[in-house]
Amino acid sequence: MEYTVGSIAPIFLAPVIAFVINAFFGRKLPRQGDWLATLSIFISFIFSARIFGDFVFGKFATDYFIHKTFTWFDLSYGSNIWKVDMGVYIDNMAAIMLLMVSGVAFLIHLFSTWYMDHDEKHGRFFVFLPLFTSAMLGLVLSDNLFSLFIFWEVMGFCSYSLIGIYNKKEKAGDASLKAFMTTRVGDVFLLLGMVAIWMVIGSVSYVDIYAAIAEGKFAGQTVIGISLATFSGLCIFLGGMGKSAQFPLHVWLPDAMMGPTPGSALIHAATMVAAGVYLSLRMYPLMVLGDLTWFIAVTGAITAFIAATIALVQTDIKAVLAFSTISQLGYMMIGVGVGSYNAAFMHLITHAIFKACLFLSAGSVIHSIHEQEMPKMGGLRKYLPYTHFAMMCCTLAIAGIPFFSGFVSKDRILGDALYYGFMSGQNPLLAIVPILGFAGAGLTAFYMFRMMFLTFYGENRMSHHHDDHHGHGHDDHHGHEIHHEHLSPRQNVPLLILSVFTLGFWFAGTLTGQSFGKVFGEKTEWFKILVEAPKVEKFVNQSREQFGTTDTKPSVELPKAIYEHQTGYAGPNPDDHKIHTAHTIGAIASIIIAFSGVFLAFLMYIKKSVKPLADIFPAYTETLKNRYYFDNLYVDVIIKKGLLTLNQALSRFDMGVYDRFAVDGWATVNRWAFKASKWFDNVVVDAIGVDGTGVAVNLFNLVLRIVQSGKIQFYFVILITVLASYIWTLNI
Amino acid sequence: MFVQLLFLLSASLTIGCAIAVAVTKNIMHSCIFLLGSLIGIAGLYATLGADFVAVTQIMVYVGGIVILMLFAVMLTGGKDFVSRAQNLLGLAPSMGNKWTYGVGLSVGLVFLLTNVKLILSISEYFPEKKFGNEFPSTVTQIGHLLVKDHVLAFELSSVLLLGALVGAAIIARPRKQ
Amino acid sequence: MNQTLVSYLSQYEFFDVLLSLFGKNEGLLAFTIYLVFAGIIVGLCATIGGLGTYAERKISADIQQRIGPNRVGPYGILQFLADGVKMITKEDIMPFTADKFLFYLAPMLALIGVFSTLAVLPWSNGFIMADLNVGIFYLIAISSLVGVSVFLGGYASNSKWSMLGGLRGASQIISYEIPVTISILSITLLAGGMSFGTILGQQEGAPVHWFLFHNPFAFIAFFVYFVGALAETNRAPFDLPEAESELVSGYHTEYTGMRFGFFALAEYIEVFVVCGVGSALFLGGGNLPFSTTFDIIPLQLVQVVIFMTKTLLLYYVVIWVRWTFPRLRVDQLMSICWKYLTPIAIFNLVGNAVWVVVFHGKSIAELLSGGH
Amino acid sequence: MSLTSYLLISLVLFVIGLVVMISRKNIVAILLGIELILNAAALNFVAYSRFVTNNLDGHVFSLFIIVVAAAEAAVGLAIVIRFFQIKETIHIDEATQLRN
Repeated sequence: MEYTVGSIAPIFLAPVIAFVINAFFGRKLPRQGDWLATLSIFISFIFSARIFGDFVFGKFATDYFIHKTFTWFDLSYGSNIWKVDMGVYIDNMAAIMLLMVSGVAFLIHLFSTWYMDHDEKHGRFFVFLPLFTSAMLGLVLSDNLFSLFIFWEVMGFCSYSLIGIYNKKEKAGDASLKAFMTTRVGDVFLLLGMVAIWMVIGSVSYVDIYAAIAEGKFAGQTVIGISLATFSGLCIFLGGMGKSAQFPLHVWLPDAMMGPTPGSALIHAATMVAAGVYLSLRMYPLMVLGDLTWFIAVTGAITAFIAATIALVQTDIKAVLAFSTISQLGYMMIGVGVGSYNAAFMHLITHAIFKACLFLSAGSVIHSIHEQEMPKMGGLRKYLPYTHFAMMCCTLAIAGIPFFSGFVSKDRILGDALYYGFMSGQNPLLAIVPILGFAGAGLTAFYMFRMMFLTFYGENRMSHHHDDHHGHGHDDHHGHEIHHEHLSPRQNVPLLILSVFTLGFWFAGTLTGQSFGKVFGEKTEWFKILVEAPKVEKFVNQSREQFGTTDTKPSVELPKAIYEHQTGYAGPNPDDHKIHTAHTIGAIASIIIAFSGVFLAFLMYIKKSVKPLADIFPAYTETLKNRYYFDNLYVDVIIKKGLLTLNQALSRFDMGVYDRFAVDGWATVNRWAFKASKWFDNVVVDAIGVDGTGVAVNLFNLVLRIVQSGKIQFYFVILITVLASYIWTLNI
Repeated sequence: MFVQLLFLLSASLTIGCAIAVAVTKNIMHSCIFLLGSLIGIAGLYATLGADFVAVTQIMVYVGGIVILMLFAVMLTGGKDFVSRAQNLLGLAPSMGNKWTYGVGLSVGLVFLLTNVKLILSISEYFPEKKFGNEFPSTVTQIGHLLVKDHVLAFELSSVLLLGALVGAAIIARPRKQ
Repeated sequence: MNQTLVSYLSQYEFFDVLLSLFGKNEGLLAFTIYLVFAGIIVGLCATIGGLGTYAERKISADIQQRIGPNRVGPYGILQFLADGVKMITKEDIMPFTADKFLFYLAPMLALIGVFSTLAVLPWSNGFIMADLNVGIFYLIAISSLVGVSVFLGGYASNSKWSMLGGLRGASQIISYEIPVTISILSITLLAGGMSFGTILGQQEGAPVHWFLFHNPFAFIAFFVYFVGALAETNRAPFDLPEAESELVSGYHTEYTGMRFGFFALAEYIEVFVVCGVGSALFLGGGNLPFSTTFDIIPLQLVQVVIFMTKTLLLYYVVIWVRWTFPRLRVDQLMSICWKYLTPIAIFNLVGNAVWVVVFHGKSIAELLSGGH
Repeated sequence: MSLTSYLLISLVLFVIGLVVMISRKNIVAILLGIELILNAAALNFVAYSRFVTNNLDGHVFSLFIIVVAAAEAAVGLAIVIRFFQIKETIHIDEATQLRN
């Protein structure tokens, strides 16, 4: 195809250029350069849309991919290959991801120009936002783990900067450090996994890893007693866990809301957390080879459930959304774990869109009333109609109400999980995965609607409260200051655009996630057709294409992947019937669970006929409010008890053993040595050596004083005389 | 014929002015005689077909070094600047006296004799060959040699010149006491 | 290889006639030809130098709305002859404490330095005494004798005004040699040679082929050259060494009679030479504005006329500048040289080098016409 | 007009330079002597290049000698001027600061 550097590079480079310009000249630009950042993301969006259009609308077949490399540096010597290639790898998944990231990021930028207006950190915010986006786009474009890791770390840095952007607030600084440090735990493991892979196959390119898996290069290799595939897969998944805030490394994500809300939207929706899931999907063949899928599924299930329970009692609107993000990421991991590759990726996309919309809506609410505690809101429906509409669409989507995107994707994951847990003949203990998944789905519907009801329905509680514990300190601007919301291209049009895409049929073509209720033809099921787990066999003996060369692969239709409508799995499956049953049960169950969750929320917060949770389970609520004491666990137990004790033990060892025996003993030895050397110095060196030399020099001095007269011309004479005598005596 | 004439003129100019440099008591005049001697050497270069070297000689010495010398003489005109005695062996504090001239001449004579011997023996090792009279266009060839064979020396000399420039400026700049 | 006047003339038939006249003695003939032409050129230049003083007076009078010399000859044109006679007949005074040797030597050196440059001045394609390989380089080198002569003149007079003028003059001349030389070096770079034959050969034909219009850097180089040359010849507004109002007359305060005349003559001829070099390097010299396939003596004379026209136009500009701009201060003079002209000249040199590499030495006109 | 004649000229020049260097007590005069010696050496190079090797390496060498002489003169004269600022004389035998 006609893809050259010029048509791919701007996706990544345009935001980078915007970052550089804003970083150095941002203050001199009008509006501190926010328009530049937004424009750059729009350029990325245009180029991404072109690639997306080519990949989706029939130009390429399902298993088509673009892979172009260039040598970054080459330290090979002799037969030792030590060379790092960088490159671009775009397949269907990356094409969809690019469009999602750039589109969502563009809308977030657009919204931010309104949200951050007149903020003191306006300029700085628009320095890091495009860098963040470019790092994510680069991560999606990269063809190997090495460059992925680079962008991964750039994103870590950007999230650190964005979370701690209000650097005058101590909590913001703490939260940014926490996010940075927690994700660093995962990053160390990711690096370890990369090194393990490099050791075996000498490359970290996706294509090489797939080919190595297909050729069986991993077989029989072990690292510290564990099979290499398991080790490297586990390490890489741990990296993904850190970035995607999986249990138990989820503690940073709720605190990440200390930053401005659009920044949170970018972190929670499109970029940072998606990277972990994206990495897990990319390395899916390795996970399968390493037999890690059950671990991933269980991790995801625990995360999904625990985060959902915590979200039940949060009162901060952004905290609810943060925990819902963790919970939804758990669902994605379940999808990866139970082999529902397509659905997991679909959930990544749908979640990115509705979660971005939710966060932006929350930002709109917070910015309008300068308040983010839900008990002090209520009845905002009248003031913020557009925000309400957008947020309602997204809530319906995340709660899993039919016809909305969340239902489409989550239901497919849950259906596959049901099959995985009960019917596929796995370890019966793995039934915990669908159980926790369904429970979490119900809780999701409940807490999301709780949030909606507390925020937008009921009476306006703002003027009754004079609680000044919240952070913004705008107590004197209460309800009467809220202006009715108007349709504005920067405030709510982004929300409305995003809410359009919360409808399910954009992604599935059917109204439900499964094959029931088809409304459009097979063409609209593009997502299911295009995305599939990488088939490692096709990567064997792939030739590399140098960057800058035009595409040599034929653009004719390659044979399409077999898509079986009933299962969602590629390829024929002997358990079709069971899977079909599981999906039917799953769909019905999730609909019932979702509606009952919504109904319960309605009873509790609108009708008030059921007492709130805190009255029913006071102790448990306290636990939930403290987020299962995870933060306390990390700080009090691991750091204070564990690390401090270790430190004290080490210091005792240092003082007692090293100091007493080694240092003091060495001093005694030195004292003796000093006495010996003093005698030697006085007698031998000083008397004989130094004084003797002096006497000898004095003797020579008598001669040299005559020669070394300090008169240059005398030296000339000597020089010439000696030269002449040489010539005479050597007789040349 | 021209070349012989030029050789004779240049050689006599060179040697004559050099002797004048040695015997003149006035340092200013010495500088001017040095100028004459250097121009004579440029003429000798011209007789050897080295037109570029000859012109460079004039350029550097006449346009640069001799004027620099004259400036230095002007700037260092202290109490013993002008010699009062103009005859060779008279009293001249800084320009040498009969003792120094005696030593200098004797050493010079020794060296002269030594080198005459040397030249005689060298001419056996390097017998004079008969070549064409002129190099065609030395400018182009010297340019090629400078950037090909002798490029390292060329670059080093540029560094040397820069260092000398900066060093001279720093050494000679007026300082507050 | 070096082309000389003799080797040029030897292609004509009358050369053989002359040769037989001299009894087949080529050396003698060549010597005679050189002698004759040297006499012609020196006489011509002396006349030009003399006329220069007249022109200067007339033009300055014009600028200052006076009449100027108008008594001797028609329009006072013979004024310079009268001045010359006056100078020769004046008493030759030497200060008692002057350094006699250097006092005599200085005007001679000035004249030697200036007249030596005439050997390579290209009056036309053929009428050039010796088209040396190192032509322009030789011209720069030998004209630096003038700096020495100014210095010596100042020193030898044993007068404070002369001394200051000499010091100023010498430092000014060696300072301004740098931008001038670098500007000329850029043209050498474009022409690919130092001989005037090479440089003029590249500028044949229409004025768009002049090096002035070769590229923007060469265009700037011309002005750097011209300003630097003004300073090098101690012309206003750079006439610090002989500033009448402060130093009486600078380094030639103590000179009278013909010795003063030598200095004045040297200065005027040097201005002429500098203008000639400017016209040869940048303005195409004596090249006809069209290309010819044949070469005859009258055509050479036409070339001489063209060359003289260009040179005298520049000469006029020099005089014009003198009577238009006020004199600079000493520190301004040095800062103009070292802080402005030299960096600009170096920038031009680099720019020219880059131009030669990038466009393979083609001029703008060649690039526009897409060709060769 | 042979190699020997050039060598003799350069030898005489060298010896005169030597005499100047030894007999003069003025530092500038000594520098004059050094210039003469350097020129004698450069002349030798060009003469050998003309009469023995017939290539232009000798020319290049003498060019480098001229360059080095220029640098030497600049630095040397700067030192002389500095010396004069300190000692108020340029008598060579006054340069005795290192002797004590």
